[in-house]
Amino acid sequence: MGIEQKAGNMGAVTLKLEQAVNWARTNAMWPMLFGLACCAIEMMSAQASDYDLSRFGMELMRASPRQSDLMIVAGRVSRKMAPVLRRLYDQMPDPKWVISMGDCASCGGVFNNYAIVQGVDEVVPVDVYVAGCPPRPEALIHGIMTLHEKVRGEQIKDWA
Amino acid sequence: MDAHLQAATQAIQERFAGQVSEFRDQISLIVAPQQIVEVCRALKDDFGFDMLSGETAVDYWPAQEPRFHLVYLLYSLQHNLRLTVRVPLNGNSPSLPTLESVYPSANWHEREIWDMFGVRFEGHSDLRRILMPADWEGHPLRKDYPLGYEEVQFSFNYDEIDARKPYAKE
Amino acid sequence: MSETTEITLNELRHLVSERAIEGDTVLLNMGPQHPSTHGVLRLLLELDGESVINCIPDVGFLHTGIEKNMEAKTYVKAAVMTDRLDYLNTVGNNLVYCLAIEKLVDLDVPPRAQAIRVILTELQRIASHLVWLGTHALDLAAMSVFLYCFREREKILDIIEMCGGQRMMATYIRPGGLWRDVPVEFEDTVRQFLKIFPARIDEYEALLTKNPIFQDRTKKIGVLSRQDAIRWGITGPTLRASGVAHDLRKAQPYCGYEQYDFDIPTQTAGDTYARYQVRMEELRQSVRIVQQALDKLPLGPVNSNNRKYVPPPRSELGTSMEALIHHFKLWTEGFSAPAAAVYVAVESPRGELGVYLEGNDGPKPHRVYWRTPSFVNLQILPLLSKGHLVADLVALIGTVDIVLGDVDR
Amino acid sequence: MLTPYVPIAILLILSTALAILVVAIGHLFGPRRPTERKSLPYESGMIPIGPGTRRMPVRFYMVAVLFILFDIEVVFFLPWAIVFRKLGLFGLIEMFVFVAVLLVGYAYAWKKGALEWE
Repeated sequence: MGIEQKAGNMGAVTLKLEQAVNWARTNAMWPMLFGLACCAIEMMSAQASDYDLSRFGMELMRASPRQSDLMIVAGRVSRKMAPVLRRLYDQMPDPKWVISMGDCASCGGVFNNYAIVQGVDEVVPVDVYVAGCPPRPEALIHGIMTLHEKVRGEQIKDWA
Repeated sequence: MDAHLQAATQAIQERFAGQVSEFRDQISLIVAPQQIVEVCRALKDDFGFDMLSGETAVDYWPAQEPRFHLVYLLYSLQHNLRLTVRVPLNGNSPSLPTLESVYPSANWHEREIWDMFGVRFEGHSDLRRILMPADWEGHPLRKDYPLGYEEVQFSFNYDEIDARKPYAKE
Repeated sequence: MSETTEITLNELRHLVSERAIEGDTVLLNMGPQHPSTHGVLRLLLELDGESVINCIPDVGFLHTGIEKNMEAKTYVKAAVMTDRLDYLNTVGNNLVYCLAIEKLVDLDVPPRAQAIRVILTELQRIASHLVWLGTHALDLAAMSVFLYCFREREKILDIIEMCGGQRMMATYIRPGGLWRDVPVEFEDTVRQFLKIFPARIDEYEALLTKNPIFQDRTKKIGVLSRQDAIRWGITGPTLRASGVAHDLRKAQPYCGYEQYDFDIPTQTAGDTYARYQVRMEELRQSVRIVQQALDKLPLGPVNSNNRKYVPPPRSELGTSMEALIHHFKLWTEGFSAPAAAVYVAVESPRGELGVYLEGNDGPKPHRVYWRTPSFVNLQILPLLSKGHLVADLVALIGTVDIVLGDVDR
Repeated sequence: MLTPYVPIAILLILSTALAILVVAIGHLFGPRRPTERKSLPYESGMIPIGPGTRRMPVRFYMVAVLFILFDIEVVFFLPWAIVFRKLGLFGLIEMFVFVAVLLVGYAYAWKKGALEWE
């Protein structure tokens, strides 16, 4: 019987450490500047003035993986790009998440041939798949909202 | 057919015994592989075809006789004329002299044709793969190269494909 | 997942100068994931301190095998692939592919469809130049221009979405005409856009043209002489900025471009600033073309009624038997094209975009070769970057205006 | 007699303590999973070619020295600006002489081309 059940939700007083850490992580999740193909243009539209990703704490698209928490794979991943993608994912500091934006990243999309990795989940573990070719900026923001819900649900035992 | 183009094709026919064919008012010259550098140099210097728009190959796979056709798309800026020069090549790994000395932009075109079709270019300054990874086997755009089609996961065959799919561990 | 072997030093011996082998100069990867390479372009740079000795572009990180995929699809199904090639000029790709099919099978296109094609291609050119201007200025640290450009780009995307149903990949142009007629409110939305856009161009010019920092970063950087441009087969604004007034819309007009009068902006300096001026002037010319095309928009059908190649309208399916047969044949097996080859080229925002289409009497194209301008224009980057600083290289990639989907196909 | 300096000392101690505290928490409680691939130097996604440490051209050193020189010059402005009222005209002329001397050095460096990269 946590204190929260007894005393009811008293905001900051009954705040669990998990909630505090997850709140900090979701409200300042910096994506890595990693545009591959057409979805990158829609990601830029999402970042620009009309759809404005900065409202969700994603003001900066960090260029280097060392300073980013979220990797948005925006575009089709070719066989030549797969090892580079894996290396970039490994070089990201630890609480990291992956959004596979667009059909080509999620399942190869319209390109079912020798050159494209059929789904980025063969290269990196993916948290959220965003459908669309290219997905509208609102669809990408919806994907980010879904990821935030997922991160808010994480517990301390996941981080052990 | 434009007068200037008429003169150009006439001259090439006499000097290099090429044939001329026309389809929908587009002229194409068929020339032997070893003469391609002289033909293009003549076309460039004497007849003003100073721009190599593009260069590609076509694979007629079951037919071995001319298995490949090298297609050079020439364009003349002053006369605003287009001319296609085709070169038939036999066998599975043909080779012909490079065109880099005449048109420098042929460098990457030829690297791409080597990468995609396996047509070797003698005298090319830097014949490496340009589009595929460096250690890739096979030449993808050949007709006998499989498309690399992966079976699509529907509900009925989801499980056995899912077992085979190489998911990335953490 | 194979760990591809990285290119070791001795494999590049013939490309890199001797000083790199002894270790005097640094070999640095301005690699696939870099803020200023506009996509996944990798430049292997040989640097002596800040100045670039040698720049070796390495492309192929976005190779999608589109040409191979198109050989496995029928002519109409392959049109879906064309949007993904140069994803900033999707309507232009559809146009050149459909022009090639129409030339191969000798298909006529009604005047109304041609006029709408011109309007949408010019709007797409404006949108592509806006992305170029936004990212080019962003690379030179002018963040606000990026936000303004994308504000206008959203308006054009709304127009394309209104016609084709999709913001970018609408596949709206089909062989023989268009997918369907434009909606009723198309005209005044485009007029609304044309009314506000010239003032916006002046806004960008006010921000950049006389800006001393922008001028320092672009004047006399990456000078391309007229002979080099022709020798390397460069086309588009990069060629026109070096003094050659060559534009396929004037040289070999297609889609009725000869009815509209517009002029080809050229500069002679051939440096980054000249290319900037040419592209800004092209924005104004495109507005002029769209204005004229909209005023003279003819009425009439949007698809040619040659039933061998163009599916009949749904209304006829209920009544006429032939329409049903044509409909069934076209949507199952597709039409077949003669065993011949055709090369058609149009003026894309980056240069001459051509399709070499070869049929084999079957419903699937035998070979579709895409002559893409970015692939050819990228070859002069080593030439332009000789002796410049690394910071200038950032401006050079912006000014050559490449799109990696175009380069790698 | 040192009493006026006590608040400054407290401020110094508190700020350094807070800084050390924040870094320590990050260092102690942060999850650390160093893998061999994560420690690879980041070079836009590729494996670097050649040794990391190379001979640096001397021009970088030249730019650094010039920066430090003129940065310290600005530091001398700060104490002067505080007692500026009391010094009156004499202080103003004194500072102009100081800046003029350094401007001569700046002009010399510019003339010799130390600021050019080539």
